[in-house]
Amino acid sequence: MKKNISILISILFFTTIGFAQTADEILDKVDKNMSAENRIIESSMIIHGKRNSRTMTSISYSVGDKQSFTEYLSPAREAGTKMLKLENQLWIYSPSTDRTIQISGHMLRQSVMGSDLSYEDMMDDRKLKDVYSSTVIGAEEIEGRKTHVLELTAKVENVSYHSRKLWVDADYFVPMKEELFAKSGQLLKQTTLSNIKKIEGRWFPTKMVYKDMLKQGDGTEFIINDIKFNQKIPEYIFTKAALKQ
Amino acid sequence: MIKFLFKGILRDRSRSLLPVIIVSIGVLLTVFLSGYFTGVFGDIIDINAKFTSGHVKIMTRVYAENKDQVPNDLALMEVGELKTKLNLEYSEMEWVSRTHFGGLIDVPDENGETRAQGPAAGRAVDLFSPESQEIERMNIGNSVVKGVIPTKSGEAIISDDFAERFSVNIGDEVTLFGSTMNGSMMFHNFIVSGTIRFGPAMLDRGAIIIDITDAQMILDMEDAASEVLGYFKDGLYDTEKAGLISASFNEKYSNVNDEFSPQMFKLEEDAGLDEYLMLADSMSGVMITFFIIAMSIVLWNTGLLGGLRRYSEYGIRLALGEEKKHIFKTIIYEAILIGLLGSVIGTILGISLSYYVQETGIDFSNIMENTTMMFPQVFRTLVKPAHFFIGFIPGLFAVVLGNALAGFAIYKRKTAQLFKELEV
Amino acid sequence: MLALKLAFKNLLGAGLRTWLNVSILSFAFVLIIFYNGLLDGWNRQGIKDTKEWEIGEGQFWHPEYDELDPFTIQDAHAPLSEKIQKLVNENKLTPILISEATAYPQGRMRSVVLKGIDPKQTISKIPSAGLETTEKGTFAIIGKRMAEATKLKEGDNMLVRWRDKNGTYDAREIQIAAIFKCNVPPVDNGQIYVSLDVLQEMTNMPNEATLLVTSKDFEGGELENWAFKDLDFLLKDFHALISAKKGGASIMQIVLLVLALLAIFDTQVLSIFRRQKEIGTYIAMGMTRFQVVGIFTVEGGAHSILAAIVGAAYGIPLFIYLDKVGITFGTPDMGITISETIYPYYSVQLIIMSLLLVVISATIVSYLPARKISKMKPTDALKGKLQ
Amino acid sequence: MAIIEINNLVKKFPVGKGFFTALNDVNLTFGEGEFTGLVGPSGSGKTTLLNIIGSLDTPSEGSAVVLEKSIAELTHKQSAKLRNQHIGFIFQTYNLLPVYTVYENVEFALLLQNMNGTERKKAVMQALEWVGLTDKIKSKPNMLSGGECQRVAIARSMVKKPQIVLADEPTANLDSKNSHHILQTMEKLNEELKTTFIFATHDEKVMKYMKRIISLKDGQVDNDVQINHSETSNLKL
Repeated sequence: MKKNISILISILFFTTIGFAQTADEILDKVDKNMSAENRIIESSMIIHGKRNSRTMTSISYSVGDKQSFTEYLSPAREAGTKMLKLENQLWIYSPSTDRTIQISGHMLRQSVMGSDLSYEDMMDDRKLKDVYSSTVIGAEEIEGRKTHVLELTAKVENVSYHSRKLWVDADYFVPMKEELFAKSGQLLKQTTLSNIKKIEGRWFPTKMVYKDMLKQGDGTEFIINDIKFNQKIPEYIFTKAALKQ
Repeated sequence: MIKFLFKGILRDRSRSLLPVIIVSIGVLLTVFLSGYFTGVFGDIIDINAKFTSGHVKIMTRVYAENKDQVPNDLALMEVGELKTKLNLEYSEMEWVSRTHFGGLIDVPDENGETRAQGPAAGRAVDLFSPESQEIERMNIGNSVVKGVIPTKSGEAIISDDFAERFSVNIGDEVTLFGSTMNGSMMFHNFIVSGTIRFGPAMLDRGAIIIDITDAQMILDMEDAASEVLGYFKDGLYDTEKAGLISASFNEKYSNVNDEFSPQMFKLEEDAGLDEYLMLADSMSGVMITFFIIAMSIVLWNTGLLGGLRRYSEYGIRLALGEEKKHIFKTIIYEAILIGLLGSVIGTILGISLSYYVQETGIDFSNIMENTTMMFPQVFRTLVKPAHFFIGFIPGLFAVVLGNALAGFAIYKRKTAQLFKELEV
Repeated sequence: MLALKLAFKNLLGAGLRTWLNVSILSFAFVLIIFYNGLLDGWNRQGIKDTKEWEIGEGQFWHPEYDELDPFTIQDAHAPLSEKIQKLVNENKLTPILISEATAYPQGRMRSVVLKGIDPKQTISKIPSAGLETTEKGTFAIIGKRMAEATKLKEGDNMLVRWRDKNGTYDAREIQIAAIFKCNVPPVDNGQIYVSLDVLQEMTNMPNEATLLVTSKDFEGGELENWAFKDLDFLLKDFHALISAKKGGASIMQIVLLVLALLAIFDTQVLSIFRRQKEIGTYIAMGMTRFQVVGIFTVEGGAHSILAAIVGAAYGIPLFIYLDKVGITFGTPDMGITISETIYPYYSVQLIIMSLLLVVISATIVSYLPARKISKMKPTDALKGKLQ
Repeated sequence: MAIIEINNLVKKFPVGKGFFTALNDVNLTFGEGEFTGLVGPSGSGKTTLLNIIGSLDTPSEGSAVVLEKSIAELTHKQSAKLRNQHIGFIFQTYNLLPVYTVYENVEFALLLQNMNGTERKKAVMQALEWVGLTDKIKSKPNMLSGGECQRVAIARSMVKKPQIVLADEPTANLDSKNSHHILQTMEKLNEELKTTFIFATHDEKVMKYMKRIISLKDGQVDNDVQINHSETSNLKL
C-alpha cells in the first residue's frame, strides 16, 4: 500500500496548477496541487487479480517526501499492519507476529501484494523535476478534457523508468494519465488518474489506476476516500517504535 | 511318496538343508536384486514423483502454464470436493495436496527487528495427519539434520544451510513473510523445530517446510492447494494406468476454455522424463534378465551337485531292487520339494528384505564422501508383483533341471558300477 | 606354486561344473567392470562436458556472485582490469556478464538469466559465434531445453525486460539466432545468451563481467577482486551424484558377487564331500592338513582366475565394441549432466581393483568350507565315511 | 633292528555311548625288510593297526614307535613329514588322483618333498619301470585297468623310497592274475630296496607271498608266524 501511495505521492508532488506553457511551469503547477507539507490520506486500493479483486483500506501520514507511515485498516487480515518509510528504508510491522521486518534489496523489486506496483515503485519519492528533464510535446484531449502532453526523460542515472509521458489537465493542472517507458521506448506501465475533486483549495485526482503493461490483468486501482493537508502529525509516528503501538 | 520324500529331506539335513539354504539365498538375491534394479534405475523417476510431479498431478490449467512462478493465486480451489471425487473415482491412488509458496524468511533480533533475511522456497505438505505418508515420501525424516519434523501447528523445518548461515537454532522463532493466495501480505511466526538438507543445493536454498493446514491458514488457502498429487497405492508408477487416469480425468473435469479448471498431468508429462522412463524400464529389465539367467545357472549347478552327492545312495537303492526310472522320479520330486521350499523361503525373505529396504532405504550417506545429493544417498528397492514369482524361475526350474541332469547320470552308469560305489 | 598347479588340474578335471562357476563369476566380473566403467565414463564425460560448456578449468567469480542466489546477480559485476583484458586477449579467460531478466514468450512471463558472452571466444563450447551478425536487432542463442520450455524456434522474437546497472527498466525484442544442443543443463535451462558487448550496452555496464571462465592455457594465480572457484567446488554436486551412483552400484556388485560366490561355495562343499578319499590320500601321502586346506582353498579361489581369463575373452571384445559405439541413453532431461551417448571408461585401477575383489572374495569363500578338512579324521576320510 | 615297535597298544572307538575296542593290548615288533601280512576277519583291527603305524590315527593306550618316533606324540606336521618321507600307502581302492596322469600321480609324492626337477623325473621313471608302466605315463586313471591302477599306486608309494609300505587289502578289487602280478612286483621291491611291507589282507593269494603272518582276532594278536617259502616265491619270479 505504502508504495502505491509513494508513487502516487511522487506523481502528485510534481503536478501543480498553472497556465504557463513551459514544461517546468506546468510541472510546478502540478506540484502545487499535488504536494503539501504534510498529508493524511485515507484510501482504498483495489487489486484486480486473475480470479478476484480485493480492496484494502489504509490511512497514511506523510511529512515531506522522506517520511511516511501507513496503517492498514481492512480487510481483517491486513488490519493493523503498519509500514514505515524513512528516506530509502522500509519496514513493515505485523501485529499478528509482533515483528518488524525490513524490506530491502531485491525484495524491493517485488510486486506488492499482487498489485501492479513494486515496493520500489512505492519507495521512489524523488520529485520528477529532480529526476527528469521535461518538454511539452503537444496537447491532447482525454475524455473530453484538454491536456498538455509532457515528455520526461531521466537526467539522473538511478531511475527505474527511463522516460515518462505525462498528460496534464490544462485547466486543473492535475495529471490525467502517465506512461512509463523502458530505455528502449517499450511501454512498461501506465497510470490513469481521474475523479478530480477540489480539496482544500486544490484539485486532486481521487482515483488512480496503475497497470503493468507487460502483465495480463486489469491493473490496480487506488481511490482516495479522504485527504487532509497541513495537519499536525506528531514526529514520533515516524519511528520504528511507533510501528509497535 | 511325497510325504516319504519330505521326511527324508527334513531328516537328512546334510542333503536337504544346504540345498534349501542355497536355493533360498539364491531366490532371495534374485527377488531382492530385481526389486533393487527397479528401484535404482527408477530412482530419478521415483524422486521426481515423490518430490515434484507425483505419479499424476493436478493443477489448474493456468497454474500449470506458469508453474515456475509459483502463482498461488491460480491455485486449485475446492480441493476437498475434488479429493473426495478423486478418492471415489480413482481409488487406486492416494491423493495428497501440496502447496508451494515463496516469500522471505526473516530472523529477528532481540527487539523483534530484522536481523537476517533470506528468500524462502516453501513447501506445505501433510505432516500432521497420522495416515499421511508425505514425510516418508519426501524423505523428510532422513533429511533432517538437526531437531525434529514439525509436530504441531506453528512449527516449521528450515534449510540447514540457512540456519547455519544466519545462526538460527532449534526452537528459535522466524517469521515467514509473503503473500496469501489473494495477494494479501502474509506474516507468520514459526518455531524452527528442525533443519533439513535434501542434498542438491537448489533444493535446499531457502527451503522451509510446514504442514499443509498451517499453509491453508496463513496463505488464506482454505480448501485450496497449489496442486493435488496422486500416488498409486502400491507405490509403483505405471505409465499406462497413469495415462488412462489422466485422460479420463481431463475428459470429465478439465475445460480448455476455463483456465481455472483442473488438469491432470502424468509424471513424465510434468517432469519431462518420458525418455528416461523408457530407458530405466529397459535397463532394469535387461539387468534382471541377466541376473535371473546367472542365478539359474548357479542353482542348476546346485541341483546338479545335489544329485551327484547322492550317487552312493542310489547305489543302495538299486541294490534293494528299485528301478532306475523310479529313482529318477524321486530325484525330480525331491528337487521340486527343495526348489519349492527354497523358493518360498527365499521369496518371503527377499520380499521382506525388499520391502524393508523400500521403506527405509540403504543409507550410503555415511560411507560416501561428499554426499549432498538427495536421492542416491539412500537406495531403495521397489517391490513389484512380478517379484513374487520371479524367484521361482531360478529357484524351482533351475534346481529341478540341475537335478534332472544329475539324475540322467544314473542311466548312463551300469547298475554294477553304482553298486560298487556303494561299497566304499 | 604346487598348490596352484594342483588347483588348476583339479578344476579343469572337474569339467562342466567348473565352467559353470567360472562363467557366473566371469559374468559378475564383467558386469562389475562394465557398470563401473559406465559410471566412470559418465563421470569423465560429464566433467568434460561441464568444463567445455560451462566452467572451463575453473571460474573467477565476482565476490558478490552466488550462482544459486539470483538476487546476488544485481550487484555482482565489475569492470575488467587491464591485466584481465590482457588474459582475455591471450584466450586464457573469457568474461561472462550475467543479468536477471524477465522474458515474455508468447505472452507468458518467465524469469530468465541473460548472459553476455564474447562471440569470438573459444573457451566455452557455447556456439557464441552465432551471435556475430551485422544485421540490426538484438540476437540471442538459447539451448534446446530452453527452446522447448518457451516454445521458441529459430527466428522467433521474444520481449525481454531487464534493468540496467542503475535499476532502470529496459525492454526489447530479442530474436533467436540459433538453438544449440548441450548436455549440461545449467548452461541451457532458463539461459539466454547474447553478445557480451550487447549485454554490456543493455545493462550499461561497459567492459564489465560477472565471472571469468578460464581456459587450459590459464596458468593459475590470483586475480585481484575476483574469487577463484576451482573445479572441485564447481563440480561438487556432480561428483556427489557420481559417488552416489557408485554407492548404488556397489549393492549390485555385492549381490552379483554373492551370487557367484554362492556357486563356488556350493561347489566347494560338495567337492570336499565327494573327495574325502582324495583328502585322505593326500594326508596319507604326507601332506599336512593345512596343505590340503590350502589346495582346496586355492582350487576354489582359482575359479576367479579362470573367470578373469574367460571374462577377458568375451569382455574385452565387448568393451572395445562398447567403447566404439557407446551406450545411448537418449536425451533425458533430468537436470543432470549426461551425454546422449556414454562411452564407458575402464581404468587400469578399476580393472585391478575388480580383479582383486573377485579373487580375494572367491578365495575367502573357498576357504570357509575347506576349513572342515582340518577337522577331518584322515582314517574316516580315506573311507569316505564323513557326512 | 626294529623299525616299528608296538607295546600294549589299545585303540578304542566311540560307538553310541560306549566304546568299541578295535585293538586290545597289541605287542608287535617289525624289522627292516619285512614282508608281513596282517590277517583276520573283518573287524579284527587290521586296518586300525595299519592306520596307527601310518600315523593316520593315534593309540588310545600303549605306544607305537615308528622309526624311533612315538606316534602318539607327533604333531600333525611331524606325522605328515613321517608319512611323506618314510611311509608309503597302498589302498584297496587305489585312491589315485583322477585328474592327473599316471606320471603326475607318481610325481605328486616327490613334489611334496620339493625334490628338484631332473632328480624327480628320474625317480618317477624308475618307479614306473619297477611296476612296468612306462608306456602309460600320459594316461589318466580312468583309462587304466584295476591292476594298472594299483601298480600306479605302488609306484606312487615307492617312488620316494620309503622304509615302510602299508598296504590295505591291495588286491581286494583285483582278479587273480593281476593280484599275483602286484604281489610279485612288491616282493621284488622288498628284496631290492629292503623296504618293509605290511599288508592287511584276508586274501589267500596274498598270504602265500608273506614271510610273516600275524593273525588278529578281536583286536588281539592271535598268532605270529615266520614263514619260509623263499624257494616257491623265487620260482614264481
